[in-house]
Amino acid sequence: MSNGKTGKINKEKILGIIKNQGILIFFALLLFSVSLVSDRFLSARNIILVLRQVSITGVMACGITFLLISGNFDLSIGSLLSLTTVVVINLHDKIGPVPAIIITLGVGILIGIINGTLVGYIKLNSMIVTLGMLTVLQAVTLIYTGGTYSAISRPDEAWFRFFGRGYILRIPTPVIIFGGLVILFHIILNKTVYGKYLFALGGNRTASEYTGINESFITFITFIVTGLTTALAGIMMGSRLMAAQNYIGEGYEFTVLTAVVLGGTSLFGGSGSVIKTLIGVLILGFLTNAFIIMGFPYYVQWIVQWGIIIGAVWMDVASKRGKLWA
Amino acid sequence: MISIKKTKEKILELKNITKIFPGITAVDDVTFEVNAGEVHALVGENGAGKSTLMKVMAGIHIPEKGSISYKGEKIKLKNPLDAKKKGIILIHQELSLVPQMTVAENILLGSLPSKKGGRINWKELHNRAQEAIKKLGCQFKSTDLVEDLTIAHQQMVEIARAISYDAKVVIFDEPTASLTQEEVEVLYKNIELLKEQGIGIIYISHKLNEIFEVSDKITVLRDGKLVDTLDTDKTDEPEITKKMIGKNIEDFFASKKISKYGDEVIRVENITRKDEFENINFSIKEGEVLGLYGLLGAGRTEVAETIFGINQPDSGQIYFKGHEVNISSSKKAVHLGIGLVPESRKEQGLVLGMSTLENISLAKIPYVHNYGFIQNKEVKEIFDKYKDRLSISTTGPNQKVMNLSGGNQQKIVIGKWLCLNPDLVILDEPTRGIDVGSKAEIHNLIAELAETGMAVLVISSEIPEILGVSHRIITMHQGEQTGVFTDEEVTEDKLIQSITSHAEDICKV
Amino acid sequence: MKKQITDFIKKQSIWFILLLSLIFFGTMQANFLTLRNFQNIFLQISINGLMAIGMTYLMINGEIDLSVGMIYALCAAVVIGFQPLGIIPSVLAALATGMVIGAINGIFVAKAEINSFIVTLGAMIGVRGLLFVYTGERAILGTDLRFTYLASTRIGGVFPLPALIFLVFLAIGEYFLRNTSHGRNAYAIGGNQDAAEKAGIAVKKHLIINFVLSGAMAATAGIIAASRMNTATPTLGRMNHLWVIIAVVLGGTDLKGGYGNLVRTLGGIFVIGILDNGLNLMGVHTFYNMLFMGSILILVIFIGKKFEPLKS
Amino acid sequence: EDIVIGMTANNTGVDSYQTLHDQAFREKADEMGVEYTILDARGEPMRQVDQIMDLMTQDVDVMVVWPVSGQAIVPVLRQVQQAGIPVLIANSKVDESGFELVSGFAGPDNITQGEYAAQMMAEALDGEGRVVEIMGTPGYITAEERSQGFHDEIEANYPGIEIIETQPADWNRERAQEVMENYLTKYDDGEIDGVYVGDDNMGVGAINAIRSEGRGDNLKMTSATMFADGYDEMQSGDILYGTLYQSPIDDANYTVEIAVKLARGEEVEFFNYFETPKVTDENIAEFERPVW
Ligand SMILES: Nc1ncnc2c1ncn2[C@@H]1O[C@H](COP(=O)(O)OP(=O)(O)OP(=O)(O)O)[C@@H](O)[C@H]1O
Ligand SMILES: Nc1ncnc2c1ncn2[C@@H]1O[C@H](COP(=O)(O)OP(=O)(O)OP(=O)(O)O)[C@@H](O)[C@H]1O
Ligand SMILES: [Mg+2]
Ligand SMILES: [Mg+2]
Repeated sequence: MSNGKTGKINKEKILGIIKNQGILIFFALLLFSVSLVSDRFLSARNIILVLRQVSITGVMACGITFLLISGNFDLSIGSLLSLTTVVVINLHDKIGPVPAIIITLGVGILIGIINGTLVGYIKLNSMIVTLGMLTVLQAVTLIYTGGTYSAISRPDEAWFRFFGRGYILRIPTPVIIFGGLVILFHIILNKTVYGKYLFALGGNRTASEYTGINESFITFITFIVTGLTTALAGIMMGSRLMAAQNYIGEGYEFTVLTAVVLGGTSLFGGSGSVIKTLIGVLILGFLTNAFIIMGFPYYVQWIVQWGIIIGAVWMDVASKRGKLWA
Repeated sequence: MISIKKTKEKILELKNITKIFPGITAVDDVTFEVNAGEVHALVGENGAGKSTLMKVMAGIHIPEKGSISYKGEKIKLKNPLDAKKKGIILIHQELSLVPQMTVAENILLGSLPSKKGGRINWKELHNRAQEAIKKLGCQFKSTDLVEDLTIAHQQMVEIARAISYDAKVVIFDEPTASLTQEEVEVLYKNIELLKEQGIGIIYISHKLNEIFEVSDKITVLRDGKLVDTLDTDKTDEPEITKKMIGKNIEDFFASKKISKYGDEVIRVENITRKDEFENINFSIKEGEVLGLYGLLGAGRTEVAETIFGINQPDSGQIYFKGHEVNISSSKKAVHLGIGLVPESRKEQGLVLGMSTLENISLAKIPYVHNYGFIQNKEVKEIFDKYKDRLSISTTGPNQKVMNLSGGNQQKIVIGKWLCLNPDLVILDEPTRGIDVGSKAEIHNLIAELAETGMAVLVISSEIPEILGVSHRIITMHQGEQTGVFTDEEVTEDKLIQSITSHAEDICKV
Repeated sequence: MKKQITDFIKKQSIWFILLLSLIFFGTMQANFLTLRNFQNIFLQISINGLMAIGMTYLMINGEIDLSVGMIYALCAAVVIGFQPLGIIPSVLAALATGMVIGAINGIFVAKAEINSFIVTLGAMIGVRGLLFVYTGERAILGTDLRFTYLASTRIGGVFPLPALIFLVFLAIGEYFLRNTSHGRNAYAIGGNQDAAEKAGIAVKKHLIINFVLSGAMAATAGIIAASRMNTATPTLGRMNHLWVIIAVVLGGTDLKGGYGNLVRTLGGIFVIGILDNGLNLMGVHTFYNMLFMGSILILVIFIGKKFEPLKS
Repeated sequence: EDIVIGMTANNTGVDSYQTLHDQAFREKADEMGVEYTILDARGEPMRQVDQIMDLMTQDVDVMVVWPVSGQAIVPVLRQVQQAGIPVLIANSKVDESGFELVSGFAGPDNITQGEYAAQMMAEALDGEGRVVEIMGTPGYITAEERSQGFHDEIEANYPGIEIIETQPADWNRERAQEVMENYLTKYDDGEIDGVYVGDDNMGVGAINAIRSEGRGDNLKMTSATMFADGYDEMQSGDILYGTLYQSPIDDANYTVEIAVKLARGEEVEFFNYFETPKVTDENIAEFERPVW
């Protein structure tokens, strides 16, 4: 093989990588530039810290990745996070941790069933249904607690703290849960029939139906998956705080969506990846962390975050398109 | 009033045009011209670059190389508006209408007449639209919503758009793909009308008989390159075909073999869906090809979709392999052993963003999984097998289907069902928009399927096709079954009569 | 015929709901059907209503603007902050602010072809940052009391001026939608962007204009809010985008684009305004109030779906 | 004759304090035999303005407003005044320009609370040290005042103490925990000495972070309002040096009493602060564990 030829192949390969991994490069640049400013930034301790901080968002993002790939949408996850956190904390002392966890997961499934029925079977627009659910679930949470705080009475003795504060082999449990979920979801998405169906559904709903895929059922199931991951996040949140505020999840829907979309999952379905979602989640996490380390006022963070969201997505679409402007 | 120009003035000339897409040179150094009052046909296999060349002409694509001259003067077309201003109108392969808007607004889309102060001049809008509609002899009104029109009528709207505009060149990109014979006649008349007005016309079609009927000149493209430009009356179908695909082609319909029929696979009795079709009866045996012929809108697709479980019949029974079945979903149909190659490849048949392998195996994977996990090895074997069997030309299992030519896309859809080895395959317009070569292959395939003992239902609006592939033909008209013909007794005339005896014209001229 | 009836019901369902709520609150609450209360309602709906005008245009285009609430808040701050320069200059500054942010949104949506959900989600966060930078995290009090007349003036002593501004803008907006190329092109772009482009409509320019319009409407809403409060507060506008979207959707505008009009958006705005006002008058506990509003939204689209004409 | 109180609250349900305030308000009003319409502005200033107008339509006898923004309600209060309805401002103050429009204020003094927290911080650190701050939702008057009181007091009286960082955590325990974690990463042991939090709820989040980093030995915290978790924390640990006892029930009872007086046309003081005493290890035994 001549040198010239390998050179060319390499160049093409590199271009191809840049095209598909725009977001990864963006992430690397971010890490690099902040690490120039602060040597603490890339310390093992800080990395573990950020990983732990993002794990709740990350767990939710896994479910939302599935949902977005299948061409649906969920704005109610923030409220559901509030509800499940409140439920698990509230029930912990009353009926014990295990039943509390089971019921909490049950709540996640139930809300998934409701959303899934409305969107999958009754075919209502998922954005509007879940916009309605956002308000409804927040109201349910408030009605359930009467608007007061819930807390676990002896936080230091409860083993329940394990999910949010514990360690496995010196790695925080939430990080393990999040990591495990990323691997699990990545495998499901890429190796199973269900995963393939998600792509098919998001790619072309009609064609999926004409292929004998039970479109309603897959949508239904996927909302349940989202409900479950959100409930799991609620359990982690409860365990991390050992207490619950009624509005604890407020705004999470947008954080999660931002992360998933930063990772390059299409808002219209048909494409996406759990690994890239992981990167999107990490970008947001490291960004917040970097801001505080660099001592920016919080509102400057918001302005920069604006730039980052647009910049990252722009980089992604522009690299696919081959030019900056369409 | 209309001066018929005898000396043909050159309106538009494309010189040495090259258009490159990432990874493919879609048009390669092509020179092409259009003369006033002349129909210039453009032919070539799927993916030969016909549409791309036309999009260059209409200002949608900007060529990498080459020049365009308009009435002898070099011009640059930077966007569709530039081309429109020059009177170059492209009627797309895929209809480009806004379904929610009225016929009039669609006709004058992008240049709605307005009074001073920006207010739309509705009167003028409707007058101009109505005038165009009237010229075409269509029955719909300028105030109708496009979404309420049939496909044929929608296409008329596109033609009306070209007429209403001061067109100099009108490009028809596969205008007849979803038109019936009669509508095609109407179209021809309209083309004649345009010709008389001294408009230059470019006509793209895969149906060579049409090409020979309407065109004055034929240009053949292959793999983006110009093969030849010939005068229509100095050539014939075999020659053009040969130039298109680079080799001789046997008569496509010769492959029909009467095989031995086996047991009955499906029998439908009096199935009815309100407002769609009524009392449909037929049965198909193993090894038999049943043709279903009718006009667009006859309800054939609805019958097919009902058998496939997309919709449920209001009344009537379906027996599958001797048992009465209730096919409540497409999933159930697939379980029973029914496959449907739908009429709209892109919307209903394929997930365009997915790879060839993924598309071909999409229906199969629920049958070969291992605890939900896809068996990659088996799937790859399936892919290889059907790629060979259907001679699908693709760069590999990972190629996105959106990058395949229409014929190969259609084969992927067929392959999706074949790998399930179904008892009944329904093909709805299996060769729509597909070039002659691929068409012949698909016809051969249909015969092969029957030979292996499958029952096949073919829906087609093309008489030669339906005659060529079917062992038996039933006809439908406005939701009613109007005839059953065996292979021996059927003739073209009988078919036409059966579907037109009570048909009113769609668009009278 | 049946299709026409169901079509009619679906298209006009918002008015039935409006009527129902009027009857309900009218019988439940003595103070509901009073002139005073309707003055309140008209005043209250005008802010979300103005934003809904821009949002309707964008949703007809098939786009969305999540940043309206924050643009509204920032413009309210700007109009107060610039008050020392005089009322007219401050109003112009606020309008300019809204239009510039709208233009930024529009440019990224139209020219960079980034999905509007993401572009305006980013703006929603970023503009909030600008708001905090501008206000220095504190509320700024207006100095010129004349500015409050804008909101407190009643035309003919009866009709609140902000509501009049809203209704006039709505009427103009509807007129444009129905009768100008720009308006008709909005439907064309939302219905089939590809076709619109091929027909030579300047889609990019059109989209940018509508985002600017949305920004300008949000700015107008902000000016009115500022006039009602005579204050720039950094906590303004956090939920408005959701209510505006809900109102527009209730009015039957399709999120996918191509359908909708401002008259029905007015219906949606009224329903939201009347429910909120009625529930307030009844003193319904805030938790149940939220539950009610969320359920109504789901119920209404459920009913809309039920009456959806069958696909031909 | 029947008295009707119209109330528009700041954001019921967002924390236990506000919720209990709401409950206590209703109970007290029931107990005193007066009627009430209680609305909730959910933290939106414009919504509160609307609600004040709705309450005017109801012809209530007295209006109680817990301002979302002390400035934004001033113009509408002018209308209320013209309508002749007395207004009592509850819990957070109205802007000074609105003083002439209202009949009084009842509630805690958030600025003083910030000052108290500063004084306790100075005690805890012996007047010497670097302090980081975690505040409530920015833009809200309570958060702003508690922060402002703290800053002013430190600047005026404790030159040895330096406030090096301020970040908001929106009254949210999870966010407070995150912010604290990031502070701890940024500043090594010994680089910060004190943490000031807007309330105990955020404080407990921050303490979670401090504990899990094992940095409890060299950090002292003061807070501006006590919650149940803070009470437990103060008894069991020694990071939380001092907080303030502020009872929503006292707050609400007091407010209702004054509102009823106003409705009856009785004279009331303009400022009706109720006490929010300092709580430290030394005097915690004197207080009951809060139910909020
Ligand atoms: N926008 C595009 N981007 C990339 N490749 C394209 C694009 N448009 C067309 N192509 C490719 O260019 C080639 C020519 O396509 P074109 O649509 O012109 O073929 P055609 O002759 O019209 O075929 P058909 O008969 O199927 O319509 C094909 O290989 C096609 O995949
Ligand atoms: N893709 C489409 N979009 C809109 N209308 C359609 C479409 N396909 C068919 N129609 C219209 O729907 C009605 C029923 O058509 P149907 O599909 O049953 O006809 P068909 O006999 O199957 O014709 P064909 O298969 O040739 O399209 C007709 O009025 C037809 O014009
Ligand atoms: Mg083509
Ligand atoms: Mg059909």
